Amino acid sequence: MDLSLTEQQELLKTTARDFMEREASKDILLELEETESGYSDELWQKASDIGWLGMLVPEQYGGSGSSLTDAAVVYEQMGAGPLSGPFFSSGVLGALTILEAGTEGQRQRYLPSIAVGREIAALALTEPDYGWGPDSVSMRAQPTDNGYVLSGTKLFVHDAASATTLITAVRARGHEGMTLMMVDANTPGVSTRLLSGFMGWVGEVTYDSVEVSADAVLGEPGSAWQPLQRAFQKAIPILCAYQVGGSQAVFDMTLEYSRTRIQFGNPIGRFQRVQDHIVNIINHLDAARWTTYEALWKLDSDRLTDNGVETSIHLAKAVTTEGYYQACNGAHEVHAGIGVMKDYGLTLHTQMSRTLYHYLGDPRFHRKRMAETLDF
Amino acid sequence: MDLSLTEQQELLKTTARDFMEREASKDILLELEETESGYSDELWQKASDIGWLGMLVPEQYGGSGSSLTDAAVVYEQMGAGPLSGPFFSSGVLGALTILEAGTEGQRQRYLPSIAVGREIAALALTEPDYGWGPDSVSMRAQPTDNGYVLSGTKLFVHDAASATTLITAVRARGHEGMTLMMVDANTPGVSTRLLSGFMGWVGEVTYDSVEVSADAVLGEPGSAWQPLQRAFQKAIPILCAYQVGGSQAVFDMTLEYSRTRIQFGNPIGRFQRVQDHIVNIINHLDAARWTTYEALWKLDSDRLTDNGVETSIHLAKAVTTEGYYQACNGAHEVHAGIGVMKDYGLTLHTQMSRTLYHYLGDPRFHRKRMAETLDF
Amino acid sequence: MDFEPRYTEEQQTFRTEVRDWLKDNVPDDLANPADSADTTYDDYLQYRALGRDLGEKGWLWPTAPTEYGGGGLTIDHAIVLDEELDEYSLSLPPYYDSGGRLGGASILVWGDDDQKERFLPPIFKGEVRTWQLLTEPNAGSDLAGVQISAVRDGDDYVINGQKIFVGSSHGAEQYWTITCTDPDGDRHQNLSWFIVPAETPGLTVVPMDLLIAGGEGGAGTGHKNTIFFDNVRVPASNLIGGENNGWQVATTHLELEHGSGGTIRRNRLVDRLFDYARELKRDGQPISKDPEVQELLVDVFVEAEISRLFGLRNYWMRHAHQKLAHEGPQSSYYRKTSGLRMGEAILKILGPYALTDDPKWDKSDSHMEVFQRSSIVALHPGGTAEIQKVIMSRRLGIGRQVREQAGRLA
Amino acid sequence: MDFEPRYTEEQQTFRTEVRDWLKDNVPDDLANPADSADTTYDDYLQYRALGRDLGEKGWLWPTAPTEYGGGGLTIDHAIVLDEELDEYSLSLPPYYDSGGRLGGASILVWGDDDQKERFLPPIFKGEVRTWQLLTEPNAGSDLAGVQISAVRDGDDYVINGQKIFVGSSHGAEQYWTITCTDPDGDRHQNLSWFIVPAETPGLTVVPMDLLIAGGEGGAGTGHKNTIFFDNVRVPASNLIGGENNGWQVATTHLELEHGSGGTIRRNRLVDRLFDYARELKRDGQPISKDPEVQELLVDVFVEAEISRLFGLRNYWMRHAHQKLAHEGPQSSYYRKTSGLRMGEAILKILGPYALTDDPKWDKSDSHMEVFQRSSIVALHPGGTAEIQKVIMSRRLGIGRQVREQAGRLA
Repeated sequence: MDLSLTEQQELLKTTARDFMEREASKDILLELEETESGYSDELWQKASDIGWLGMLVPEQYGGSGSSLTDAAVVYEQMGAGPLSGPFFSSGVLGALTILEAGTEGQRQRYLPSIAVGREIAALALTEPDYGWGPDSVSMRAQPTDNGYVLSGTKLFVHDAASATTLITAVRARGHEGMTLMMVDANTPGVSTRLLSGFMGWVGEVTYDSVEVSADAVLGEPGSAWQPLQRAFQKAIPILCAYQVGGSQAVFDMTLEYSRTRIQFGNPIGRFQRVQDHIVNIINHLDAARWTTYEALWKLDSDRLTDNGVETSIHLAKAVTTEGYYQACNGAHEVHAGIGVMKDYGLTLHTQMSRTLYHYLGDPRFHRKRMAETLDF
Repeated sequence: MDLSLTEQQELLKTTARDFMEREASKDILLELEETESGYSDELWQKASDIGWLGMLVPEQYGGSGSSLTDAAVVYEQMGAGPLSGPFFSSGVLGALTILEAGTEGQRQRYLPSIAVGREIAALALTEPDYGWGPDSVSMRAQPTDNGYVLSGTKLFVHDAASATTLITAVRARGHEGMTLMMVDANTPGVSTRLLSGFMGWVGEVTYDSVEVSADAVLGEPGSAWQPLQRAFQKAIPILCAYQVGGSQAVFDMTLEYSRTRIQFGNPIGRFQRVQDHIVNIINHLDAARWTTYEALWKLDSDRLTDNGVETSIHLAKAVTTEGYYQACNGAHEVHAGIGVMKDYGLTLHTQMSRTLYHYLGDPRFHRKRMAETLDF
Repeated sequence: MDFEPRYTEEQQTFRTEVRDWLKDNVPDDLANPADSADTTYDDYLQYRALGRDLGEKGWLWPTAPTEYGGGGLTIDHAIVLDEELDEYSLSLPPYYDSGGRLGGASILVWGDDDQKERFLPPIFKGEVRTWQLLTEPNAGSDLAGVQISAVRDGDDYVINGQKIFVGSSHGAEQYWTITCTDPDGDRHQNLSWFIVPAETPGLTVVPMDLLIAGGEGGAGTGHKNTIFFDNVRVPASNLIGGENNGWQVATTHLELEHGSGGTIRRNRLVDRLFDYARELKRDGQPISKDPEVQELLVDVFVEAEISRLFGLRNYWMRHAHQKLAHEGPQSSYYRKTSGLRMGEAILKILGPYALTDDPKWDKSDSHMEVFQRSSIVALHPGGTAEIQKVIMSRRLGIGRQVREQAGRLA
Repeated sequence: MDFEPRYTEEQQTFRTEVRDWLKDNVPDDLANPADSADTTYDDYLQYRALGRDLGEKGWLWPTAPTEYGGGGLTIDHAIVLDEELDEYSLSLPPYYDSGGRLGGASILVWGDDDQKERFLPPIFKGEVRTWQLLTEPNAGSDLAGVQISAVRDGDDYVINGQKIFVGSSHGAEQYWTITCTDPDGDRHQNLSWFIVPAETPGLTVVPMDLLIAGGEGGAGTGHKNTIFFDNVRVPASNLIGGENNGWQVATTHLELEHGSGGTIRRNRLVDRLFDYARELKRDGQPISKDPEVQELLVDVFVEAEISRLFGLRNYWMRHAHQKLAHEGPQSSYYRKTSGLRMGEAILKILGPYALTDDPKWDKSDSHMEVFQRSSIVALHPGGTAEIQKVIMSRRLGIGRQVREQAGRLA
């Protein structure tokens, strides 16, 4: 038993933290919040240069083939920002989906570009009848002589606006299962639109008789659901780590505020009610951290056949998502007025915790899956 | 709008409070806790003498025909004890069931005796497959030449051991609906047994080929469900008032303890964490009080046809039951060690809050009913 | 007990009069956006005009004394007005005027005769809009720690410092503010309240960039502002309640702010949510048919009912002159914290639809998205949720033999 | 990271040895009732004998130093012992001996050489059972406020006063107790710890009538007692850690009591609950098939997993000599409060079956009914849930620049 990070992971962590401090300070993130994509070309390039987009891409496709835990250590630091931009969408979910579902040729076609940030993939799965289960996809692909025609709407697609390739989930006629299509974002008939509201960089994609060739199908038509689930299994704990990092940052800023804010002649952290909020935050944070890293450990130690790994992943997702949400709420209770001032920085996390709340399944979704894996 | 009690109700309240102080002090209740019935003959007689068992019995059957709110005012004081014994079972639920479901002859036969405490009725409805819905009753009554034969088990029957008459819910052959049978507790084949555990005066009743005559049927065979629901509607808010009284007593003792218990050189109530528990208790208490009295007001002002009355009753039951339970938990947190010493008196409430938790439907049951009445 | 208002024939006649008047006088095109910061200046002017018209009839502050421009009406008439205005989603006043609501009531208790005559009629007739200025960067929960200084100079006081979280959009005509008149004085013995005309030289109003300004519904609050005082000179006759007596005045102000006013309204957002849940489909059927969603909807309903009953009780207690103790802050605390839980429930119920006000997809006229933000922001104004518990604890006498008394109301 | 113990070949050999020994030495008929107060005296004697046998092999306190009668084994060996004993639902020691667990560890840090030689071997070999005596009627959460007095008289101390919530059933051979040796001294500077032999004249043990005695599982605690001290004379050589230095000693004692020890065990009650839910029928089908019950079962599972991971982390941190801060009291706090929530969930899941231990109807060997009571009682021993938050706050440095350090462990 050893719950510490390896030396290599400690190094990754320090490097990531330094990068964040230097390139993605609060002021930069507040500026990026106003952009359509959530990143600047400069930032994207620098992050690509240090290999953040290729961590989960195997070496033969130009990445570094790191373990999931390695990647999680980095994403935890990114979440502390919280760093916006399609890092997770492309470098984790996109890469893993292509890796799991694509043919060798498709891997070679897409992964090297994704690993260096030249192409950006985003998964367009959810629709107005929103959900993450096997029945959530109903958009149809109509076969033509040399390909397919896609029509329909994808809703609440993360990083839709910055993607160069939209991995689009459809029902291809003649195939019962789900099909994934690699759709170039510039294809005529594809249009993306950012959704306004208390969420960041989530969009609508409409497909108006979009023609794609037959080789746009990722893997085989009708058979994408299983590989996509494998990609989800690996991607989810990394998203969890991102939320752990966010919760840690929220904890840190709240702890610091409890020491420096004086009311009634005392640092407010001397008041038990304030303490209780912070105690709740760290309980959420630590629960999120250890459920996440246990799931990562199970995945990295190849316990994929173990039924427990699925439960662990659902557990981690439910706990971290709830935890980040509640950590932000608790932080707002402690900060009161100053916490809702945008330039303070807390609301970056508050919005991010909401943005990610339903992504890849909300806590209720994963709790229901747990009821299945626990075999009640 | 007037949310105060009438003068008459204030008088009822004072009288009830005085009676409780005089006849059902904590020491007496601690003794009664060890008995099979929860009451002494002397106490029962005195309570009968001041009319507590006949409040809901109309004057023509020897009662006082009080309003439900009047009765609730008294039951609130009883709950403050908490006074044990089959008062509610017989004087409220039993009396109302006979009133709603019985023939004129049956009313005349039973209500006068119940009103003066000479007979004690208890409702034997729930079975090992526990529930309070229309499908919960499966025990069968087999018709004979001049009556029925009953066989089966009723479980978690409140005040079964003290009842002289068990109002037994059965399925009579040939009738799809539910039938209620007035079964004398001394009938051969009837046996009652107290269940041990963290509950008070809840028992098992077994019917071993029990023969009853045809006129044991309360009202008409197969048609008891609707009148029983009407009885429930009226009885539930009174049970709620009893729980409000219990919550009030728990609040009072906890508040007092917060003033007199000194730790770290201060009354413990000066610590915010202790305050928060007490604030939670009074929030539960006040929520319970006002949902209960609004339901009573709707019932007493003949809003029975109003759909809102049902919602109100379910709301009150869910809120008061949860409230009493949480009030006790909060009180235990404040009292720590002394609270679990039996002679202190808090555990009388803790056990009662558990005993009543599922009675006439637990909070989940009533929340589900609300989803129906609110027409989602 | 009687949980409903009962109306006399005279009151029903009054209702008809009100209804007819509102029909004629409430502009048809008056927008009422979910986020009050979206109210345009034109609409604001219409709201102000409506307020003045109501004020002229004595309906703006119906129970305030007629001698100071109020309506002098009974509480039952006020309920009728409230109910009828609610049909238009309006309240009294129909625009943010917290200094009017709380300042007016405080001046009624603490002002001298001259001050009542000078300041109350413009407030009660809707001629001036008054903002309250309480919070400072270093004085939030700890209001008694305000540092903005007011120094006597001849017949004037000179005020310097800063107030934050003030007011709304489109300005006001005067400010109602608490200051420190004796920096070395004992706590609670060194504060004073002033009415400050907005056109006084030395005042600078700067909008704040917040997650959202509003909270807790009611009259639209627009955005919030920082107000800087740079040698702002105010006549001493504008000091209300006497020098260094400001904490006494504050108890009246805060008593009302902390929820003791009560309300007979229910939360309209609940109905909007129920409608949304009946409309939005998942797996092809309305989400309201999903038993788990129903559980969440019932949770929301239960808490909204408790909130309603606390508000109703306080409304009755105040108007029946019952002695208030913990009830005001209890209602405020419950509304704030159940609002936060309701926000979470809505997020679970509606999924990401709760987070967007995209006109194509959102079916709630932005109300859900706004509530996701406002339920956070609403935790703090008028005393944080924690402060409400502090006051409740004192009023209940938790840990102390003597219960603190509620603030004095007129 | 590695979340599982890894065993060397040597350790696996040790496991075989332990397994064989336990098979031969754990009596077949040893009862392990849900409520430990139901343990008979005969069974108690068997538990004591097993303890002595384990002690002889150095397995009772496996990581304690051999020079004082401990096993001198590595943590990995201790894990093996723990896992194998768990198969018999046993722990180390197999009977309640809180003064041994905490007192022994404290004496190891604070005792002088002579005291270590006198007191530790009997503890570590299982020859004596030691109860801890901390709480008094006026000193619960505020342990530093104990009033029982110990007055120096020649070579002895004379102790007078009362301790409550002590020990278990069937007595003990010695007591480990904190006293006040300077009533006028400064707080935290006036306390002293003693080992008091149980046969000393002047001691009276009276059982307490409680909702239930136990809590938090672990070795059976039996009933609790009040112990009266009437001029109890103890040699000064039994004073551990020096006169008036008792608060320092207490920090070691309390550090362990507050959960810093960690555990690699999971909560068996969860499995019992799941089994019960799969067995109990409602409307003709197992209640575990009801989606709402499933939600509640998942709630229980999630919290049990978090508890398990906190215990595992602390176990690792302690044995890997990581610097502990908030982790001990966090684990304790979480276990206590999630226990209370778990009790509520069970009540909802099982209905009234959760409340009865009636042998005909209860299918959990009383475990559910016992837990309904013990989850309340478990909130308080070893520091209430509130006290855990007090310590967490200090260790995290909430509201203070300097973080309080954890107590010193050997």
